Amino acid sequence: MEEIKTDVLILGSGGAGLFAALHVYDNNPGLDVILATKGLIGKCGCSRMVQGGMNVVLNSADSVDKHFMDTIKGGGYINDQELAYTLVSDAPKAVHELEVKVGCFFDRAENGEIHQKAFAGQSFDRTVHVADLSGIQIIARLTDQVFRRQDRIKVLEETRGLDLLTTAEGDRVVGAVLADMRTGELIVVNAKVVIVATGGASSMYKISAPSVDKTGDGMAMCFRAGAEFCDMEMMQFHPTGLLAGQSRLSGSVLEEGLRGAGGYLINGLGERFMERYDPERMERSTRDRVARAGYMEIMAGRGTESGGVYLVMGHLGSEFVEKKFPGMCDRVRDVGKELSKEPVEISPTSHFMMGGVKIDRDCQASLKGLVVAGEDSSGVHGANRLGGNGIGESVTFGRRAGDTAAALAEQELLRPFRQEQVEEIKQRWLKFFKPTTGVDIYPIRDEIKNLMWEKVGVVREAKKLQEAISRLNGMYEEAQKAYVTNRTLRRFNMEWNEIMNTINWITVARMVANSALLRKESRGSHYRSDCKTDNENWLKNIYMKKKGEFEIETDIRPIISTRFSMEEIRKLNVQY
Amino acid sequence: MRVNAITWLFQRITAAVLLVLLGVHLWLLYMNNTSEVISFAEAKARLMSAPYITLYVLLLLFGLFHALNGLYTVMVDMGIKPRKTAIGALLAVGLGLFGIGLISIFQFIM
Amino acid sequence: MSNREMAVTPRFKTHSQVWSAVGMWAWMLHRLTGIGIVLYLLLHATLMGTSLIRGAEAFNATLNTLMTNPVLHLAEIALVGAIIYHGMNGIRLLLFDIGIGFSRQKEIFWVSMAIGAAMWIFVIISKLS
Amino acid sequence: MSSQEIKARIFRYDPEQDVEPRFDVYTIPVIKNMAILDVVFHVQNYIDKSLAFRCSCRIGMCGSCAMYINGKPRLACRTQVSSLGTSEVTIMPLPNLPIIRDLATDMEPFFEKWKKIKPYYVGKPELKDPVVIRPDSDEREFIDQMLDCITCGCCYGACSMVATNEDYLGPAALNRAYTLVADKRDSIRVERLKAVGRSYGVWRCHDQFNCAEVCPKNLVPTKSIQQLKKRCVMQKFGVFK
Ligand SMILES: Cc1cc2nc3c(=O)[nH]c(=O)nc-3n(C[C@H](O)[C@H](O)[C@H](O)COP(=O)(O)OP(=O)(O)OC[C@H]3O[C@@H](n4cnc5c(N)ncnc54)[C@H](O)[C@@H]3O)c2cc1C
Ligand code: HEM
Ligand code: SF4
Ligand code: F3S
Ligand code: FES
Repeated sequence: MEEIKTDVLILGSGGAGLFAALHVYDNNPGLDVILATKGLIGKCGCSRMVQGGMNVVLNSADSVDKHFMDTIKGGGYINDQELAYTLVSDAPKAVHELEVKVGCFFDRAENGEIHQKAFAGQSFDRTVHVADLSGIQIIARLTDQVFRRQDRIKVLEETRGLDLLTTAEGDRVVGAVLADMRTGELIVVNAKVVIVATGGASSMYKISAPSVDKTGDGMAMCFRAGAEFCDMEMMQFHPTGLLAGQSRLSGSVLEEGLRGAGGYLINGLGERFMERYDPERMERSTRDRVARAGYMEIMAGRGTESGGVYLVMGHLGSEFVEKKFPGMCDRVRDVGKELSKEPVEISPTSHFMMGGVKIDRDCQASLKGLVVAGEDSSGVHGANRLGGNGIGESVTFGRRAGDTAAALAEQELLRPFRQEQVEEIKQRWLKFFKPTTGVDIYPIRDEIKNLMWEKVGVVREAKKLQEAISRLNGMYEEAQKAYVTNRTLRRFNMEWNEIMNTINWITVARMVANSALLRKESRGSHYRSDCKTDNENWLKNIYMKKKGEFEIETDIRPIISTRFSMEEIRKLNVQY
Repeated sequence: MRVNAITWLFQRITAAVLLVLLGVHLWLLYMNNTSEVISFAEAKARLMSAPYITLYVLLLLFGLFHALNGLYTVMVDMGIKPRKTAIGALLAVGLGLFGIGLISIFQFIM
Repeated sequence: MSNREMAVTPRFKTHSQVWSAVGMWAWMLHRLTGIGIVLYLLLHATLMGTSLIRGAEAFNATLNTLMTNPVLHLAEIALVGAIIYHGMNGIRLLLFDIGIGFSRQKEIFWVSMAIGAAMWIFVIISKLS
Repeated sequence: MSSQEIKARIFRYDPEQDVEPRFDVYTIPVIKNMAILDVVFHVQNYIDKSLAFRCSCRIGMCGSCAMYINGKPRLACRTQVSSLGTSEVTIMPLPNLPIIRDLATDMEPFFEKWKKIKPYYVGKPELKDPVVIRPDSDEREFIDQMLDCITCGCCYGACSMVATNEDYLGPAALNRAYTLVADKRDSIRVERLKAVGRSYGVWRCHDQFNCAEVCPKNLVPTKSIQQLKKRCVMQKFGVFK
C-alpha cells in the first residue's frame, strides 16, 4: 500500500475543496497539498452544476445585515448566527477574488457593473451569475488556477476517501485512507490537516438533484471518526425538479430564477396553487414552502398523471425565456418539451443538506486536525437554505478552510497514524471482494432511495420515521453482506464503488431519520404532519455523534443567537 | 521552426494569387485554344510577350511554394519526426523544379 | 503516483472518425485533390522539362502522344475537376481565414460546390464539343 | 425489432487482460426519456456489473460522460435514445484517448494539452476591482459564448488532426486559449499566444469543423482558432501587443 506524507489533505473538488487548495497555497506556497477527488477534477460535485448563481451584497443600497436577516429568516431562525454572518460578510470578498484573481467573468448589467438578479426569499436582487449555468465558469476557472499551482497541489483524480485516520485517543485526525478507483489500490495519506469537502448526501432520495458522486462519503467518514453533527433532519427539497420518468435526468433542477422571473406553478387542474400556501409571495416564496405545496398538491391527487405539477413560463414571452435561460430551455428540450412555450412537468427533488458536521467560523470541526467546509458542514443555513447561498457557502467557507488549514499546518507536527487502524479500514472496504456469493447491492440501493422518499421525505410523521429507522438498520446489516460479482477486478469497479456508496448513504440516512424523529415540530424544510411549529421549545439544534460502534448519541441545545435574539424570534412567531 | 505564422500566411496569399493565375491559365488553355493539340509554335507564340512570361514565372513560383508547403503541412499533420530532412528534401525538389521550369520557359523565348 | 503512471504507459485508443459531417468530407477532398494536383504538377514539370530541353520536336511529339490519348483526356477532365474543387473549397477556406462564414459553413460549402459543378460541366461540354 | 427494446453494442476492453477489444450486445427495455446514460447504467446495474464508464452530473454540465455513440462523440447523458432514430446503438469510448477500461477513457492527454496553453487567468496587477464592461460594448468580443466549454473532450475525439498528430493541442485547449488571449484583463496574453503559435498549435487546424459539429454546447472552436491564427500573424508583424 502506498503511503504519502503531506501537510494538507483535501477531499473533494467542489467550490469548497478547490478554493481551499488555492488558499492553502496562497497563504504558504511551501505547503504540500493533496487534493483527492472522487471524479475528475473540476467535473464532479454540485458546484459545477450550480445554475442560478450566488448571493452577494455588492450594491450600496443593499446591506450585509439585510442579507443576514434574509438568510436566517429563510433558515427558520435556527441557523448558527455566527456562521450565517460569516457567510454574508465574506461573500463579497469571495466574489471579488473570483473576478479579480481567479478570472471569472460574471454577467454584466447595462451600466457595465456585475449584474444581480432576483432569487426567491430575498429582500434585494443580489444574485450574481453567468447566464443560467454559473457553476461551470466558477469551477472551471478555479480548476485552472489549481493547475497553475500544480507544483505544490498534487491532484489525485478518481481517488475517493474511504475513512479518516485518528489518534488512539480519538480526538485528532491524522490523515485518511483513500482508494484509487482506477487501479483499485488503497493509499494511506498521513496529513497534518484534513479538509473534508465532499458535499453531502442528498442523492439518497428517489428523486434527487445532485451529481452521482455525492453519496455522503465525507459525512459518513466524519461520523465514523467521531465528529459532531448538527441539524441532520434538515433536508432541502427543490420545488422544481424536472420529471423524466425513470430516466436519470429525473430530478435535475430547473433553476430558481425561473420562478424569480415570474414563472407560474399550476397543478393538474390548472390552478395556481401557491395561492393556497403563500398568497403574498406566491411562486417567489422560499423553497421549503413551494416544495411542500407542490408535494401536497400531488399527494392530494391534484397532480399530473405521472405525479408532478407544471411549471409555466410561456406567458413571459418565448424570446425572453430563451434568452435568459438558455441552459434550462436546452435541458427541457432533452425531454421533448419547449420550456418557453408549454407547461413542463416538475416535482420536488431532494437537493441539499443543511445539516452536517458542526464547525466554527474557521471551519474547525470537533476533532483536531479536521476542517470541514461546504455542504458537509452545518449551521450556515439553519432549517432551509436560500437559493444562491449554497455556492456562496461553498466558496466563502472553502477560502476559510484553506486559511485555517495553512495556519494549522504551520503550527502542527505530523503525527503518526496507527497501522492497526489502517488494517481495520482496509478490511472494512476490501472484504466485499472475498465472498463468492452474497447480497446484490443494487436492489438495496434502490430501496434506500424509495424508503427515504416515502418515509423521510418532504412531509414526515413519527410512525413512518420509526419504520424508516428500523429498516435502515436492517439494510445496514444486509449491505455488509454485499459482494462484488467480479472478485478479481479491482480496477474501475463500479459495483464496489456502489457498495461503499450504499453503506455511506445508510450511515447518513440514519442520522437524518433519527434527527427528524427527534424534532417534534415543523420548521423550514422539516415538516411534520403530526406536529406544528413550536417557537417556545424548539429554537434549538439537534447534535449527534457516534456512540460505540454504530449507535448515535444525541444532544439538543439552544440555538446560537448572538445577533438576533430568541425573544425577537419568538415575537415573530412564524409558523411553517 | 518559428516561421509557422509566415508560411501559413503565404499559403493563403499564394492560394489567392493562384486562384487568379490558374483561372487565367485554364481559360487560355480551354477557351483561347483553337487546335486539338498544342504545338510548340503555338505555345511559343503565346509565351513571347512579357505579360505571359510574368504570368508563368509567377505561376511557377507561387504554385511551387503552395504545393510544397502544402505537402509539408500534410507531413507535419501526420506527425513526421525528422522535420529538417523533410524541409531539405522539399526545398531541393522545389529548387529543382523551379530550375527546370525556368529553363522550359526560357526554351520558348529563345 | 499511480494516477500518473497510468497516463504514461501507452494504451489502446480508438481513432473512430466522424463521417457524417460536411466539414470532414470537405477537408478530406481538399487534401486529396491538393496532393493529387501536386503529383500532377511534378509529372507535368518533369515531362515538359525533359522534352523541352530536347527541343521543339521532342516537345511536339510528347504533346501529340499525350493529347490524343483518350484515357488521358478523361484524366484531364478529372484533373480540371480536382482543381476546380480545390479552388472553390479553397475560397471557402480563405473566407474562414478572414473570419467570415463560421455559422454558415455548410451552406457555403454547398454553394461553392454548386458553382464549381457548373464550371466543371461547362469545361466538360466545351471540351467535348 | 419492437420499439420497446433496443439493442446496445457496447465496446468492452480491459487493457490489462484483453489483447483485443470486443463488443458485447445487450437488449435493453426502453423507458420514457431514455438517454444513452440510462442504457449504460441499466447494463451496469442489472446485466453486467463489470462494465466501466464515467458520469457525474447526468445533465450535461460536467462533461464526464462523453462517448462515441453511433458514429459521433456525444454526451451520453444528453443523447436521447429516441433522437438516434434507430433501435441499434453502438457505444464506444471517446476516440483519441487512452482507455482505462471499457468506456472510461483517460483524459490526461487532453488536460496535459489544456495546461500547455496556460489556461489560467493572470490578472493585470493594476486591476484591483471587477472591471466595468457594458454588455453592448465589443470589449468581450464573443469570448463569453466560448467560455461555456465543459471540457468534455467531444471535439478532441472528433478532430482528425488530433487522431493523426499526437501533439496537436486540439480544439478545446485552443478555444480556451482564445478566451484568455482576447480577454483584455489578462496580463500574459503574448506569452500564451506564443504557446499556441508553435507547430503543434493552431496551425494544425484545417477547418474541419468536426469540433463544432459535435460540441454539445454548440461552440465553434474553429472560429476561436481562426482568431488565434490571425493574432499570431499580427504578433509576427508586431501589431498585437
Ligand atoms: C443542480 C444543482 C443546482 C444548484 N444551484 C445552486 C445555485 O444556483 N445557487 C447556489 O447557491 N447553490 C446551488 N446549488 C447548491 C450548491 O451546488 C452546493 O451547495 C455547493 O456546490 C456545495 O459545494 P461543495 O464544495 O460543498 O460540494 P460539491 O461541489 O458538491 O463537491 C463535492 C466534491 O466532493 C467529491 N467527493 C465526494 N465523495 C468523495 C470522496 N469519498 N472522496 C473524495 N472526494 C469526494 C465530489 O466528487 C465533489 O468533487 C445547486 C446544487 C445542485 C445539485
Ligand atoms: C485554385 C487555386 C487554389 C486555391 C484557392 C488553393 C487554396 C488552398 C488553401 C486555402 C489551402 C490551405 C488548406 C489548409 O491549410 O487547410 C490549400 C492547401 C493545399 N493546396 Fe491549394 N489552392 C489552390 C491551388 C493549388 C494547386 C494548383 C495545388 C497543387 C499544385 C495545390 C496544392 C495544395 C496542397 C498540397 C495543399 C495542402 C493540403 C492540405 O493542407 O490539406 N493547391 N490550398
Ligand atoms: S469545446 Fe465543446 S466539445 Fe470541446 S470540450 Fe468544450 S464543450 Fe466539449
Ligand atoms: S475538428 Fe479539428 S481541424 Fe480544426 S476545425 Fe475543429 S480543430
Ligand atoms: S454526466 Fe455530466 S455531462 Fe454527462
